[in-house]
Amino acid sequence: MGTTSDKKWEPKIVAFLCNWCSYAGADLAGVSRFQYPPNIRIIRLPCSGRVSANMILDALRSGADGVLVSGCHPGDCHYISGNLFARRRFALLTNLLEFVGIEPGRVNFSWISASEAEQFAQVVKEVTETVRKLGPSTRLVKRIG
Amino acid sequence: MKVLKFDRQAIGEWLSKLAEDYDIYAPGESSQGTWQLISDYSQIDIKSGVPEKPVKNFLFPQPETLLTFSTVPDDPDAFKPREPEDSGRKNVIFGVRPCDARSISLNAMPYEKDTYYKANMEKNLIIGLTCNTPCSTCFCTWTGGSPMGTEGCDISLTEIEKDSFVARGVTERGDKLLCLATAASEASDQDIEKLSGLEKDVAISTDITALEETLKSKDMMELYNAPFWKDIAERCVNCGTCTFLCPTCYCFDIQDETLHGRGRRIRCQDSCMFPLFTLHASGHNPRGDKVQRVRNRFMHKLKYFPDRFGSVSCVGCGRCVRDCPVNIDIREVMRQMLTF
Amino acid sequence: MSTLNEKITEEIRSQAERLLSSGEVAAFLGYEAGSLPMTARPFVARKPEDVSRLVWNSFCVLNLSNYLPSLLKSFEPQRRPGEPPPEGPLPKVGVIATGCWSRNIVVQIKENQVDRERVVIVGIPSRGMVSSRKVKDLVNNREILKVIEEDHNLKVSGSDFDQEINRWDVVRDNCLTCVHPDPVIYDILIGNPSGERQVSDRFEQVNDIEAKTHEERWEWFTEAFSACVRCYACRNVCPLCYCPTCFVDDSRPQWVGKSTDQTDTLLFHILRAYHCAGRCTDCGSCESACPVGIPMRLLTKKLNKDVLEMYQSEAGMSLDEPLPLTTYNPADPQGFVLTERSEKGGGKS
Amino acid sequence: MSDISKMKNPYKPYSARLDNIKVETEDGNLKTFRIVLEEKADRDAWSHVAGQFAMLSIAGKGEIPIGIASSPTEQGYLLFTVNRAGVVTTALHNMREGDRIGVRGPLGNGFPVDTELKGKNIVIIAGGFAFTTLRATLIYMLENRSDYGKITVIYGARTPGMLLYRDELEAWQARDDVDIHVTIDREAPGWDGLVGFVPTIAGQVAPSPENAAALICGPPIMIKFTMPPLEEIGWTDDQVYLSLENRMKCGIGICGHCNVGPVYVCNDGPVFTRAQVQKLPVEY
Repeated sequence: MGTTSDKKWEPKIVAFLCNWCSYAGADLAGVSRFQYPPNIRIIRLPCSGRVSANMILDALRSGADGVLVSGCHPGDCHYISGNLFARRRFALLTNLLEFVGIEPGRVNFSWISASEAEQFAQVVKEVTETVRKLGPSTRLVKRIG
Repeated sequence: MKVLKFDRQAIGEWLSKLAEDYDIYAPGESSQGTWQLISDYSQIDIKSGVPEKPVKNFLFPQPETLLTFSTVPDDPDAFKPREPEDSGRKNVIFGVRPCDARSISLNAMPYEKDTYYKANMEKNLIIGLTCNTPCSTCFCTWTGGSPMGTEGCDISLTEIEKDSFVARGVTERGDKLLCLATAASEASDQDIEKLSGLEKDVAISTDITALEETLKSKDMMELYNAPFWKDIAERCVNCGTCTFLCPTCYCFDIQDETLHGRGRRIRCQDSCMFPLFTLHASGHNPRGDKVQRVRNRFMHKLKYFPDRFGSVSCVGCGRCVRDCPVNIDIREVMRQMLTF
Repeated sequence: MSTLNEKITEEIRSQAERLLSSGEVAAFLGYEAGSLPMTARPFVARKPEDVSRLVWNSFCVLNLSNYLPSLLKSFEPQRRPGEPPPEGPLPKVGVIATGCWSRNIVVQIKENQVDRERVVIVGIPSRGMVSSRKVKDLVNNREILKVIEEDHNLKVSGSDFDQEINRWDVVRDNCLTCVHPDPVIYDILIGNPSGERQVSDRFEQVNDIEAKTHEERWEWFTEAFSACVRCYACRNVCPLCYCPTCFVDDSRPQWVGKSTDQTDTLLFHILRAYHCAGRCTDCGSCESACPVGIPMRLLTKKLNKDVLEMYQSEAGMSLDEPLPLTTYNPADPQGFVLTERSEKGGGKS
Repeated sequence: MSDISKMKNPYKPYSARLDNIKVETEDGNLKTFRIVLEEKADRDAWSHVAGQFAMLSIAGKGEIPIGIASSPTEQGYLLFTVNRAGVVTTALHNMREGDRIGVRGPLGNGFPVDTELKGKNIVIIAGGFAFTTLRATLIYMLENRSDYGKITVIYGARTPGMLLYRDELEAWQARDDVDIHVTIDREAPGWDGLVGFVPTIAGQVAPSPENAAALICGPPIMIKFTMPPLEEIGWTDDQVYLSLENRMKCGIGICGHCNVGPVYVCNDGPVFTRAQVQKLPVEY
């Protein structure tokens, strides 16, 4: 993720996807050849309930321009309620981050099922465009030397 | 050594002159006495007593880069450490109280072989400011200092009457700085008399004498096993307020940080109050209990350090007394150790 | 005429003496006088003769429940991890609790850090604690040598000044906006409950920041937190922080760096506050303990506001209600989720 | 003020390459790393005493203090036997031959092999993976065999597969100028050597304290139980040398992490006589 001044800047987005729905949705998007921007780097987790604030902030700290967290639709969680617990945590986190001045749109959440390939492509497009408009992330990015 | 007399304006002119070659830091008017890069004398707050943060932050910059290296695997010099380049810019630290100034030379003893500390000593010139009215939490005289002390300073400034200062050159490089003070005049005999009058008058009343000698004469293990540590430690919350604000707490941590092909090895202040300080990789912790850590901090300052280096590792600035969230008062600890 | 606090002090002493001499409790957690004006020290009385050291005043700013889990543990026989707790009743501990402190004890009970059976709670309806920082500001940071506390005034004096300050002008911000001054659980109550307080806008400080643009908020955040020395006093005086290994001490992975680098410091404060979400009672210990005056309480207050608005919950108000982040409601607001944008509902501030 | 430009930066490691990596134990948690300093000038300048340690430095991960397992008489390379435990040791275990690391040292005092120990009968008692600096010591003594009297080694591990330096142990056992007792904790198939804990074997072998010194390294519990049988036959605390371990950062007596009361393990140690250790708080 080195900063390259000579090349045109492209947003880098870290996507935390749950194994059972959103990751499968991303997979289906690929198989179905839905075009979406190549700006996301996917990290697969068992459940959106596994995504902690530490991980999201670590992505920002390491220079990610945006973060997408995506899980199953409420009610469809493979572990019955993982995403319902997570939903409360995410709501509080996103509000807190905006409260300290992180731009709205840096950290995003979505519910995408295994069959929603088109929606997945759509969300990635939307997030990429939002982050592109925001420009490179500077807040909470660790700088050394 | 030079002895000059300044009024406010002359100091202002002098500092403006110095600012051409140095970055000048002083307790800031707008920041409740924390150190600020200043460009104008009017920004300086010399009334507020001991500044909130100790002068050690200039000698142990936070963080201090020890080494840098590349982490790009293709780079033939990958992971080969280099020393960081020095900008060459020097600082003048203005308004350092005698306690803080003294901490610089006390800390220099364990840092004898440390090139970074030595370089920082050369990089920072200290303009001291003596204390005409010590605070109630001050006890520098207990620990071998004095409100009028000059140890660790390059120049020592004393306000002999309102807005009128006498500056004494303490070191050669201090004298060189004073040579740039064109608006100042030679101090008269009268001024010097006033100065020595203050040296006699300004005092901190105490019944504590020979703290160092008495502590050194005590048996180390007897003090270590004293029962009072448990009472002192009971309310301690094991935060690092005392250690981070203490001018003579000099312990540090070394950390590696890497990002995007670049890496650095830094050191940062660390606190023996934290369990992590002594934790082994095996999980064993030689100072796993709060009372052990509290005892270690005081024993280090008041017994181990004087036994090794001759002085107690405390300058009596009173910051820990003032800012400890649970009011652990090192003066009481000293009394307990002295009478044990 | 004795002041209210003197009367409360008397009452605390007699209750503590009764509890200790009857053997009902093995220790009594309270406050004793400090060595400087405007300080009070957490103190554990273990013998009936210790109780004369107990005091109560407006400078008892640290939340005593912070000491409860470790104090209780100190009376348990040592055992290895996984070993069952010993049979039979264990010694009890008496503790003073105001409104917020008692709510923290409730949180601790719910999080299995404190056994309700082992604490004797001496409740005291809080009149608000004083911020020594505010007092110092009011006297232009001159050195304060003596403070005499009356019921509604503080008589503050230094070497060259005497000043009388209205107590309410220097009460801490969290106490000014507190609506639950009375203990929610107690075994003994000292004084009379004052009932729910009416506060015009308890989240005023939070609202002021929310009203800013994100650029302004970032500027405020970085500026206000820049003096942090990473001493972790805010964490260590917090009764919610009892993890054996804090996230800042994790090495694999290392979530935050250890120096006072801006990013690492800010991450520490964001995550520390976030870990208190739904559990914080706004007791103000963190802010009172901070040696450099960082307003970290505003972060937890923001979370408290959101928890109240979105989940209608306030930490530690009852032993029956689950903590808000340990439960969910299928109809929780989710307007912040991209794929649910069309829906109505909260989630955005 | 001394001229800094003439001072040596004590925090800058020598660059080195991993020359050879050998898995020592059956659980794979102990490996011996043979390293070679990259610069000839550094190789020439290097000189250590058995019992000293060095900070192994992996840029990006950090530094760890590790006892030097090679004897000063083994020229051209250094050996370090490392147990995988934390961040840096794990990173080291994941490295390959040819990779670059750093070495800072030698640090600490080492065993007094050229002073107090000279001319004495030597008893080396080691348990588990604490044999490393004692290997260095033993090899040094065997190279200078005439400087010492009778040499007895008692070395124990949990199982045969957990013994370090097995090839060398066999070679030493074949020599007649050193008395080697290798033991494992419990009977194991294929093992026909001694069985029993190190303290028990030490009691049975019972070397005479007459003009002798014992060098003991091992887990604290082993040291604790080894002392009584030795004391029974007249050993005193000032004849017994121990090597302490603590968390370290700087390795040169400044940073404060490794102190045991007034002493710094890194600079005043790591080797202390038991008599010295007895006068210190138990903070190790």
